Amino acid sequence: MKNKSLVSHIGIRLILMLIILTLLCALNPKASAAQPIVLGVPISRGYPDGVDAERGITLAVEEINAKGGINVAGTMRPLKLEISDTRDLEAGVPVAEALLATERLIIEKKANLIVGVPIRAEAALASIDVLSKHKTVSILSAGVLSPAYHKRIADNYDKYKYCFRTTGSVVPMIGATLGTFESIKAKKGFDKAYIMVQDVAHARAAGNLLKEGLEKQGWKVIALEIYPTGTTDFSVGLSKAKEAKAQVLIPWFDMPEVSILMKQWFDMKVPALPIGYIHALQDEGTWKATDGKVASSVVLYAKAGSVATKAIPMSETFVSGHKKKYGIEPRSEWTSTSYTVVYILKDAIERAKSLEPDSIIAALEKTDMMGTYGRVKFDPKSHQIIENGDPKETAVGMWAQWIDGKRVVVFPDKIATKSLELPPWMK
Amino acid sequence: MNENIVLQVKGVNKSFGGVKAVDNVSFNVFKGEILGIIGPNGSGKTTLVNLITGFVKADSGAVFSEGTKLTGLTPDKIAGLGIVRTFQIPRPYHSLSAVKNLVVPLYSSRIMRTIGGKLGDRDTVALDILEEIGFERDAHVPYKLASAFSEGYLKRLELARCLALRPHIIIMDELFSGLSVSEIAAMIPLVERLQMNGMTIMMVEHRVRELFQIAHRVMVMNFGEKIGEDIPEKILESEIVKQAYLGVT
Amino acid sequence: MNIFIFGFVNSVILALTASGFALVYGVSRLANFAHGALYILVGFATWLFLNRLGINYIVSILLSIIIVSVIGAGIYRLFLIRVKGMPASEIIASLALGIAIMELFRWRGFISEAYMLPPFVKGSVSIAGVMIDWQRLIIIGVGLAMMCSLWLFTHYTKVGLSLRAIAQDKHASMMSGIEPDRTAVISLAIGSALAGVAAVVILPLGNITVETGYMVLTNAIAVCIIGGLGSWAGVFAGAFLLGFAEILTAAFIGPQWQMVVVLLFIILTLILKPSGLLGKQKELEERV
Amino acid sequence: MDQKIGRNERLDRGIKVRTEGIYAISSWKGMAYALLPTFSFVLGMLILPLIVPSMTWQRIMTISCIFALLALSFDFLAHFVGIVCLGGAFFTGVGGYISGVLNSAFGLPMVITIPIATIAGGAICTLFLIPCLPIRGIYFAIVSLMYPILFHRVIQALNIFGGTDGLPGLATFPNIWVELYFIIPMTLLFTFGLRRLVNEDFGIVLRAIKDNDQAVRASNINIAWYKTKAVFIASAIGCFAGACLAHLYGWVGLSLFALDFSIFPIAATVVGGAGTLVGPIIGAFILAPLSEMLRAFGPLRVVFYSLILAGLVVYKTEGLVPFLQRKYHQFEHWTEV
Repeated sequence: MKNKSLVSHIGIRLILMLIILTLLCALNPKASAAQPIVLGVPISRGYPDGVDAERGITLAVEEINAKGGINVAGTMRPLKLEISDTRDLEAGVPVAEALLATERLIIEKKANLIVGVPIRAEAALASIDVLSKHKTVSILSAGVLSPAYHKRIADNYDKYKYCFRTTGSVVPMIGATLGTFESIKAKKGFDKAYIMVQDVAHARAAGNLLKEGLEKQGWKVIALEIYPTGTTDFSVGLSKAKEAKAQVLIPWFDMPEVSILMKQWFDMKVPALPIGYIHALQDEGTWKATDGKVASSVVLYAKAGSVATKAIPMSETFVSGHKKKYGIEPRSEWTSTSYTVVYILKDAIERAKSLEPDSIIAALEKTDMMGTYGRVKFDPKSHQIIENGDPKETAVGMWAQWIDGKRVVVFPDKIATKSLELPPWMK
Repeated sequence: MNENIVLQVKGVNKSFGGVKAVDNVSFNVFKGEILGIIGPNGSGKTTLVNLITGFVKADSGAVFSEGTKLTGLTPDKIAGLGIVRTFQIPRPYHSLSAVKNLVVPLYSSRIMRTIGGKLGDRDTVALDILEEIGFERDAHVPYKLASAFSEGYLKRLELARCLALRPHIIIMDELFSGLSVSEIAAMIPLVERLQMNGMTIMMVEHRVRELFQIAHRVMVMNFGEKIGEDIPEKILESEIVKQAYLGVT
Repeated sequence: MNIFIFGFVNSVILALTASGFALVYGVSRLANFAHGALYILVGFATWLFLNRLGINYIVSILLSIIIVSVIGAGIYRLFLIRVKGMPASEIIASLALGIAIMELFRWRGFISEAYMLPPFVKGSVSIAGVMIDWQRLIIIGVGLAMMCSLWLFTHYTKVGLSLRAIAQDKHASMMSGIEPDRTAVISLAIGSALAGVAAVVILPLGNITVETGYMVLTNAIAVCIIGGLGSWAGVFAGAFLLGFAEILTAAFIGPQWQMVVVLLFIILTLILKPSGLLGKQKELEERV
Repeated sequence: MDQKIGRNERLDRGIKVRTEGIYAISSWKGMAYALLPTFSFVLGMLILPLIVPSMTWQRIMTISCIFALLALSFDFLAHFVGIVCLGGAFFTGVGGYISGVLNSAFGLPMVITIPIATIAGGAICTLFLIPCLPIRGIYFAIVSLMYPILFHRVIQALNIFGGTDGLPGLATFPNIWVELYFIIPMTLLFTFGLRRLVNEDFGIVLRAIKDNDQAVRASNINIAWYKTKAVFIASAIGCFAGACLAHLYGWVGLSLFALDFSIFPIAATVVGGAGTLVGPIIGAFILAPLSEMLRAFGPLRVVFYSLILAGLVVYKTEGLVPFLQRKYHQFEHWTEV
């Protein structure tokens, strides 16, 4: 019998230790009240997109604090960063976790402003209610491309006016994308397209919009295939595209497994140019990792800036700053959007001359400044960033093509540094 | 089918992958008699009991009780018709006390249907049955957990579980095995009292001497076949039984 | 035509990933729900050896397979041995361990797409008009070789037979000198090594993500249940049935239904024929 | 040299009240002794929201209640009916979606959607789980683990109920106090309801089925029907938790089928003490705040409570409540031998 009691003693001590731990943490000391402006960042730190956003924000905050912080009605106040992990991108995690993280930032850490906001659409949509309930101004700067976000703000403006979005939405993105396809059709004479989207709300919306838009332009859309998140085999779709002699393959994925699609495309030598929103291929290291199998694929960035281009001066200072601090070029577009969002807040706070939500909202609605992805202006009704093709007028997306190891901007023409190239087996 | 045949088994057989456990067995059981079933180990006695009470599906043949066909029914439906059995190895509910062990059969639809829910407090009825079976009624014994009882008490609990269903046929699967002589001596009057109140009893036994004291008729099985069915005295002398049991040629 | 080829490849992949789980659960009746975690453990270990320590590819593969089989044996020796009899606690303990390992990788930051393993041989060849890359042909080769050697192992070697003996009747096999814990440790070690081999061959196709771990576990369970426990032919049949079902739904009904089919098959098999296609599971049905 | 040899002797507190059967408590002391543990547990649960420092801790309290309800339904099935159901997520998902859809599509108020979601959810979950009730072994556990993933994929593929975006903007509780003092009493109600049920005749039959289902079958009781009723009770509690969660955050989506809802309750049950029904509640109220505090470490949180779960299951500790019960009912003193 001796061994049994010993064993349960270990277990019991383990549990008693748990309880002491609980009591200890419950009385953690109040956050020290100082003068800094607290910037809350609820982001999914376990995912590449979250890490990008975090890097962009930290870089911007350091640069601003280096120059003395933000001038709020005369007094220079430094920015204090509070980051908490929402885990919202992980499949097996309930959204309640993400909302709890956001709420804790506001209540416990006394965050004046929220930046970044959960990346997954369903978590972000749910957090609108939480943020508005606490009357905290928030600017979404990573992920969440689904049109539902700003529609909800527009529908009941006075309840949800606290939320802004700078990542863009699928609808205008498709508008810009269709322009690109028009110029491809004109230059290369392609007319058969094969669309492959991920089974996620914004991707499905993008797929349908693309299909309509392309058919209006006279393209023949062979198929619109929807792949569940985590698919590891695209052979059927690719062979269908090959048989139907599609010249353009339009993938719309933001899951890491899409690299399988690119590898299979390269191995099966499918004579079609992959051009679409392939989030996983935006990483600088993709070329080395897939040892060149992504050659000549064209990747859409929701916002420009992560790849330096002369047409937008701020993108060059941003990319060099990022390279100096982290040793690599910015990965995805969420680094550049999150970097700029801190500057947008700085500009708004300085114009509003106070941290009071309503005056910041008024200032934000009148924002008009140059960011890393072009000119930043908000639509006063839906608090959505205005975007189309010209960096001088509005925010702008960016197409970068993988050409011998480097990402090169190819569209829109105003910021292109090189013209479009075709894969070797397609010439 | 004269009226006092309570259970009829016609040409039942069952084989487990090549081994013929029960081989074309037929017999009748009359109302109010004690029918003994004996036979060496592995002669298919327990399988026969399992067949009758529906725990095992028969390959062919049929079992009837007062016109209703039992083969094919689930064990709980057959118990609902009043044909109950005890298990060779007692199966009490270890985590429950003796009284609570009896609450389960008293909660069955048969009891609800025949006597209705107004049974008063099921515990008092359980205590009555336990007393009838020989558990002292004082505050201690009926409330001990079933896991704390000796083999004798467990066998009595099995019997009590059958009685709680107000059955008219009880099949006892080796009730006496594993009991001391004194416990068997105490058990025999119990069985006789049940038979006196009109209960039909089938007893599968190895303890032939004790069985022959109370059995009206005895059936002998060997290798799944029925090799004899007669009053105890005749069975003792018959050659086939000796040959089957003692292997004397 | 290409549906047949890619269906075949998909089935061999399923068979390979399930073989480790089938050996451990099917043969020696030990539920090792940490199978998915061991699969990606090998992937990340190989990546670390290759990129961080710069060891050459083949050596790093062997090293990580050895490590994972030691970990597999360790899981049994330290954890599962205490809950051997109770199937429910076995599942909960091994599932919890698997999740702990996988989430540990996520915490250490193994999350972006940069984690990929280079394929053994580059380039592709065209068979009957369908371009198929060498890596997939290697998978088919390794897969078939693996299944045959496992079949021979469990049927003709001493250790293999003792594995099956323990599963069928523990006490009888203990009588004939087979020590249950030792065989269980061996079976878990070999099972994990199988998961390792499968990982090293299949992962170069795509990249290593934590989600693949959960996916591999679901597929392995599906193959073992549908194919039936305890028989290698069952695992093979289950893998091919599922492999082609997935490809056919992707081709004709639509790729988004691909995942649903796998799970639907599990539930249908359990309802219609619990012991699976070729399983010899008798005690599943009621028996006194 | 007479070295004192002694041993630690454990004696029952000498109060008659402790025997298993019928007993009469005459003295106040005896009555207080018997009722103190239950009374302090109920009072503690009701007062806790008042003494908790900030609103987030109250919000964590409601989340712990949700997990406590799921742990309760797991413990009831596992310990009293002998069915290991790893489908916590299945209940929260179905319950959450029903109340979410009713509220957003038909605009029914919360007071109606939660009861409907509990009953209808319970019925649907039972309907899905009935086919694998008669099978022995771990198949029930595997199927209940697979169902949430299946529902997740089906809803995603059909793009119904708002697909991957889910249904935002549901009715929420007026304020935090209504939330707390609706869910905590309901949790207590379910806990003591189940404790009462388990000692009722119906509960006795369930426990008998767990002990020896063949014997129960031989006493004219249709096991399948009782198991179905037991699974219905457990899924109804789980669906109630799901419905409350949906209205807590005013949002319903695919992540209600998350694996956390299946694994966390089991960890809470094991920490709190399997088989005591009150244990899982206490276990949930320990683990939920703890895992919330480790939020800063990100995924390490999940590693933390999965290792706790694996460790406690493997070392077969009896859990907190049985330990406390033993300490409460016995005292040890050193005696010379």
